[in-house]
Amino acid sequence: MTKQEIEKKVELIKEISGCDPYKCMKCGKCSGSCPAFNEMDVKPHQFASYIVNGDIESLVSSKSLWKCLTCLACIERCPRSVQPGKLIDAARQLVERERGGDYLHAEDIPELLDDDVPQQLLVSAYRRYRR
Amino acid sequence: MSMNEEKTEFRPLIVAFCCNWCSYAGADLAGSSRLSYPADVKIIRVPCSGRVNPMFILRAFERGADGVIICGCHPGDCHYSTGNYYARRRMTLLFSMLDYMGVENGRTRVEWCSAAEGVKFSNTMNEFCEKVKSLGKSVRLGDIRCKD
Amino acid sequence: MQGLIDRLTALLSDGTVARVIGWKKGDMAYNPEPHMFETAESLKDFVYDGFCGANLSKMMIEASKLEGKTAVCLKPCDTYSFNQLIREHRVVRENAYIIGVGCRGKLDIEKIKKGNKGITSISGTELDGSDDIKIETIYGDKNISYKDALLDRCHVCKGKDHMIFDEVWGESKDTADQERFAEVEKIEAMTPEEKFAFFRNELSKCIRCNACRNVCPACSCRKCIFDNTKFDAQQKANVVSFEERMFHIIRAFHVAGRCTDCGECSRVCPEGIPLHLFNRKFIKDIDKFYGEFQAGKDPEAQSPLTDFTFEDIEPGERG
Amino acid sequence: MYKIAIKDLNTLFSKIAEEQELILPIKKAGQYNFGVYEEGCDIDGILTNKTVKSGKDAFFPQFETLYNVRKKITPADELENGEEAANTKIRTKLTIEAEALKDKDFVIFGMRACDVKGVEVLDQVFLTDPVDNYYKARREHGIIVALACHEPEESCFCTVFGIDPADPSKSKADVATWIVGEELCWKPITEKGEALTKKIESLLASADDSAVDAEIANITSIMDKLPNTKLSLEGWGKGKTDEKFNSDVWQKIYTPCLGCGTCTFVCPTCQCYDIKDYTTKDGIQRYRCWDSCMYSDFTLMAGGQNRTSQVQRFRQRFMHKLVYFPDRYDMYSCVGCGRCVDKCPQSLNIVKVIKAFENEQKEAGANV
Amino acid sequence: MQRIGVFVCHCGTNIAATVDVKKVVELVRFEPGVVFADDYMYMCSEAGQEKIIAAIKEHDLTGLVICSCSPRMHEKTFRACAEKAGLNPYMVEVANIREQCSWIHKDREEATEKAVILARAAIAKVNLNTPLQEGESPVTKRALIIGGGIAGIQTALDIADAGYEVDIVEREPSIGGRMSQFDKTFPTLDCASCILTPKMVEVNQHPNITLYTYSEVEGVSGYVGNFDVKIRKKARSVDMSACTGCGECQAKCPLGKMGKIPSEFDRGLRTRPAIYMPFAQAVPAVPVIDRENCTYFKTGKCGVCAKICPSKAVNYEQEDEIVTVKYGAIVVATGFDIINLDKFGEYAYNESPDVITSIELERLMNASGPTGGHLERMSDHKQPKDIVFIQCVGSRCDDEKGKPYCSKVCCMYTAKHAMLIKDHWPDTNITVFYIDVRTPGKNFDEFYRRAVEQYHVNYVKGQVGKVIPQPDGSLLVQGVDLLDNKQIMKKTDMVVLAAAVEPNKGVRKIATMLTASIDNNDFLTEAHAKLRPVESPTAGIFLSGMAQGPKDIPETVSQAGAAAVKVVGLLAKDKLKTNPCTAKCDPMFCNGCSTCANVCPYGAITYEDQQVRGPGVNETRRVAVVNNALCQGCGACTSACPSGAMDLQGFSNRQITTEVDSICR
Repeated sequence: MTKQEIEKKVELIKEISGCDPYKCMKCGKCSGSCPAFNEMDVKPHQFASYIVNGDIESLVSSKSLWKCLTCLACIERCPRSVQPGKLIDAARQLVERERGGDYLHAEDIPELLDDDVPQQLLVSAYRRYRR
Repeated sequence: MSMNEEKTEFRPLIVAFCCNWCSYAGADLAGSSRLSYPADVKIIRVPCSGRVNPMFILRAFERGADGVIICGCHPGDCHYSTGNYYARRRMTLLFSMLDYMGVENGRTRVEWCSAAEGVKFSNTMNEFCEKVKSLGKSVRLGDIRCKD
Repeated sequence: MQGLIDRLTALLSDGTVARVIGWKKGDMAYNPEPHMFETAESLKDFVYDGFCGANLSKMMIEASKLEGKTAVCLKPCDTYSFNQLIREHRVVRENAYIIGVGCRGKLDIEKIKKGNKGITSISGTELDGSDDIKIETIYGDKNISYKDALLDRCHVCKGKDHMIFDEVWGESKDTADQERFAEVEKIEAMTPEEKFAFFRNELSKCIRCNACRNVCPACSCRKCIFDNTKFDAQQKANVVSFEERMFHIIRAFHVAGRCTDCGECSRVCPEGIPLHLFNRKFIKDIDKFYGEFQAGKDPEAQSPLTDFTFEDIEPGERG
Repeated sequence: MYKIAIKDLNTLFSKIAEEQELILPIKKAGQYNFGVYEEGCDIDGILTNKTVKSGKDAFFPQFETLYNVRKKITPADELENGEEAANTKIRTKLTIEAEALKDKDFVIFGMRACDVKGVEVLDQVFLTDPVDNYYKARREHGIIVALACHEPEESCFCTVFGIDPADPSKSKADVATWIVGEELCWKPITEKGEALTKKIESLLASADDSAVDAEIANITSIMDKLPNTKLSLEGWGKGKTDEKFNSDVWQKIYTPCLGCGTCTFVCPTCQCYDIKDYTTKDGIQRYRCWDSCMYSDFTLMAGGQNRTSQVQRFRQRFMHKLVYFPDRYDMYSCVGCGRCVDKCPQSLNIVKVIKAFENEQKEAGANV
Repeated sequence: MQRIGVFVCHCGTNIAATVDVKKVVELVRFEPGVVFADDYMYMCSEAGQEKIIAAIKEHDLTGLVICSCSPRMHEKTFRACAEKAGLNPYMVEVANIREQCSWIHKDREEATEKAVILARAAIAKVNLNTPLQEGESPVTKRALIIGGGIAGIQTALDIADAGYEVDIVEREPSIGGRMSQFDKTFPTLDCASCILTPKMVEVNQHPNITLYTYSEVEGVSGYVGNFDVKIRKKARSVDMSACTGCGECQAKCPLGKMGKIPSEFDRGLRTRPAIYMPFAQAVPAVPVIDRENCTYFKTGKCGVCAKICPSKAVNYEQEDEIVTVKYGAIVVATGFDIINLDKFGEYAYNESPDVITSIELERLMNASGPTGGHLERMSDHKQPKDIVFIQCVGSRCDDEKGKPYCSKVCCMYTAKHAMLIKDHWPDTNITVFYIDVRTPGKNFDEFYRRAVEQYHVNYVKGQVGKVIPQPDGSLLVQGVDLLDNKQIMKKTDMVVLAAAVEPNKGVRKIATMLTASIDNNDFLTEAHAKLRPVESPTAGIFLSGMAQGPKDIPETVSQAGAAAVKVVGLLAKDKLKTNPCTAKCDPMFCNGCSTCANVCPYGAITYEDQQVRGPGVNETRRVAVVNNALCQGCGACTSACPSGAMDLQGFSNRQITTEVDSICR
């Protein structure tokens, strides 16, 4: 990715999430709260740094992207309003948008129902991407 | 236009209101550091940017000024704690109104400049002069009676 | 209307109020005048119809100084002005008995007169009147819709609720059907040259009669700065280019954050200058820069120009 | 009597404007006001609509410079001895440059009979001793082309003052005109009028004097139907000072008055002015501008006089028009143009004042 | 008309090199009002000043314009010079033709032209100058300290020792404040009581100090040097002069045994009777009756305390008393509290009694505390074997739950707590979850390192996300170790929360009464963050302790001393000179609309009904009045005033417009 592309993506993530990753003070309360912590390769407290450093590629290709349960614990508890849950969700949307019109269809869902994918993700994703 | 420029270079008339505690001192520092800026800038000392009544600014334009700049302490550093905050709101609204009436944006400016920022003061004045110069003589707010 | 007159008569008779500020029947179909009624008997001339556009709140400044309470008829939008006057300690709340009179929008006689010369009578303008008003002139009769003859300000009505009142008489209607800031936005979108030409064209008509200032409830200064010989701003001349602009900018600035957008300035201008465009620009800017603010909604609220936050935008970053 | 097609008026105007300044009603930002004719100015509807201000500015402008004062300093090298160099008194001289008087003819088109009568009122003030030179010069050079009122409005009441809006040739105008169908009839009255007519003769066709009879009759009948033309002036005029001045009616009716100058500035006869100084770039400009007796600082003196309350100011204006002026010049200084009736922000006006006194009298009579 | 003398300085070649001084003299000579113009090599020199004085006398000058260096440099000099010659010092204006002209312009013609313009502006201004007199106001030689914590105590002692009378107003029944609740202090581990109690006693016995405990400030009027303060002395129900402090009443109060009234001093960790002293060493050692809870006051029955009091000091009839006292200066030392933790549900503070705040821990470790200094869990009174400390609870938090600032003291007291616990019970396992450890203070980092190196306290870089009370009575702590990048699930016996500090709730009311400004977090604002850190922008109001911002005890004590010196400096004056360049209201034009008062940073504008007489006016109405002692001359009111009634002396509307006019000529 060129520098401009990265910048554009960073801006997009900020815009979608409404969060400012620069506000992160690396306290770790998000990771301390995260029920999916052990499943993740990139940990919640690292999301902000990945975005600040422009390493969007690693973030979107990480396992964490799909491991986040969207349980909102980190969003609720983050003392700096960085809210990693929103950041990672924004990154997910970024990926979804890049796939073009290839959104989730209701009929595809049964196929996706395996044990690895948390149900909450499916429900929330379905709600969001169907339209 | 280009022919006129060759004959006599246009010299704008610029009135600067500087607060006594920060910007006026900043201007003094620019002076003692020999940082030059055009002589077109004439400074009026006021105790605080909050003292600048919008009428002074309009008066300057009425009397033939081509640009008006207000300098005060940085927000948070006002000698009187809050004067520049009020000034900031007043000037934002006033300048917006002048813009709305078709007076070029570049003729008005507010700059926060501390007593230590001689360089900034001089740079600001140079920039502002250039800008006003590029806009030419102010014809939209002057009073006909003040024309030479 | 008779109900209102009866109520006012009762208030005067039982001593609740010593006088009534309302409108007195005019000598033509459309020119009632603001009036102070002192006796129950004089109320026979009281009128309240579509032409009672005048904002009576300012008359309470003088009435506040009089002995006893004064009943004052205020339309919903006038109550904003009254609140603002309370905030500025210009009226005494306790000395006023506010009758919140209903309003379905007020009429612009200039609009009606356009193409209707020699008017002898106009009917159907009462609060409970019809959707059409009937105009009789010596040159012929005509019906026009009430809505089409509304004052411009009524198209951006602030709402049908009275902000302050002791009792309400009659029903009000929110007549807003236009964007409040549409006109301002139209000008904002112009080039500097067009803006300048627009205002120059309008303001060059100004005759410096001061009607806009003298009618304005926010211009309640005992002595205006433009009449103040000590300030060097005193000028009576409507002279050339600058003068009238200085006057109007400063006037708008002095009422910024206090102007309730009652529209009286534009209504009274003999030259039909849309003076509200200045005030509304300030209101729009204040809303945009410092959060929505409606002067006169809450008499306790701090005016945006006597307030600040640390994060206010910089004058150069207005966007 | 001449005539010209109304559609050709623009040609007429530019022809007149070729040789002299032409002032006429112009439509600008939705309003009709007298202004200087320029190619392309909007003259749509100017024949039938009342202007906001009267044409009085043409002779007595709202703002005019009287003279300029400048300071001259003798350069040091022109001095005879060095000692004088520091003496500011010796080296400073004040010069006064009076503003030039009007010295070119101009035409004012479209005044109505009431407006012309207004000029007559001004003449009383400015042309009697002491004569106002600035006014006199304008008056001498101005050529008034008056227009009969095609569509009088309900606020009109000029007939009350003996003015005939149907026939401007009875007024002090130089040329009288009428709208007759699609044509404008043109009748020079004075020598000045004849001279002007001569200059534009090529554009005019001749017409019979009787061409305007129908128009005159029509206007007269309309005037008859208008509500305010029945107004009675009984009780006003010469010698009524004490009676009217001390009446308590003023107190009853003045309250809505805002003290603005609208009535004054739209009035064809108000002639009060203020003289002020303005510091210009290199001197002082003395100018005069209209003033209004409704203003709180009108003729304000250091001690707080003259009139300290709005009721006094309000009384002054109407007393002046209806009592003091007749006392002094034997004519009312109201011409019934109705502009104040149209424009007062509070719907207060001279007609209401006259009616209020009439009612008072009736009630007093009933009580006796 | 003024008679103005213009003096143009060469400043050696500083000015004369680029500005044609002679030409300036020649050109300004003809300005209106100028009767004399001259130049000199060094105007500020002795000889230059002599020249000015001579000219004033010879030409009978009424105003001076000095064209020289910046007025910030020599305005005072020339004003003094004018005064020497009998001219009012405020009739002098300086045109800055050095810093703002000769030094920045190279072209001689250009610089000369500008110098003339600047001189003209100054001349035009002097034409409108009026003689101004410095005002004087007397000083009441008595200070008021609001708050009787360590900050207030220290300030009071320092002022009293300097020989001035001081009153302390304390809301609680005893002075001592937060510090009296503490066990030990960092980094020296002194016993807090041992160093505080003597000071409390000293205050009580000091001849210059009067204590108003169980009292509150009700209202403040006046201005610097002359405050009138209304103090409400709440009814104690015990006669202060009769009570011997024997404590009988406390012991016999039936409510004491019922254990229903939580002790405020012990943060609810134990209970107290209805008649009580907050703690044993209370000063004054006189109990109060808590009328809300007292059976006698609720039902009219009981009266035990009155019956058993050996000195008959209990008086149920006592009423609140309001006294008004005059002061010259006021110090705000209202201290702090910790934030409410209701919004931090994840830490289970409200769910488990074993999750406690640090102040509660202080009480638990204090020998005079509820457990006699024995650390135990409040649930089962067992000694905890494993303790988790969580830092930054509500501090550095940018949402509405907490506070955006660092509370500053937590890192140090947590290290202190950890070490004290380890000292007493070395086998206790201690984990501290931190974001950053901040130790900028003398011996601070050494102190913290000792906790790690000597006591092996386990510091974990990371935060706790959740504390889950377990059925077995233990607490499950879910946190993260950021350095290991591992999530931690840990069972512990006790969790201690380092809750953020915040200004005492009452400060907002007090600041309003004093017109002292407070910031977004309710901390009092200082007059200048760097140069006037212990003064409020409102003259005569001083700041001490946590009320101004988070700080530890040594800092508080040094600020207290600094505030005391400022107060003493003020009280040492018999009269205060007031700046004559103050705002002035012309009642003829004033509407009484309050706009000016709304923008005045000093509360210098009040309103009163005045009789206004003038041409055609004679009425009584509300107009603005400027208090010259408070007004600092910023002029904010003058630009806010719509009618132009408010004007600033020395920088009046006309003076500034005339400067504008002459510059634009």
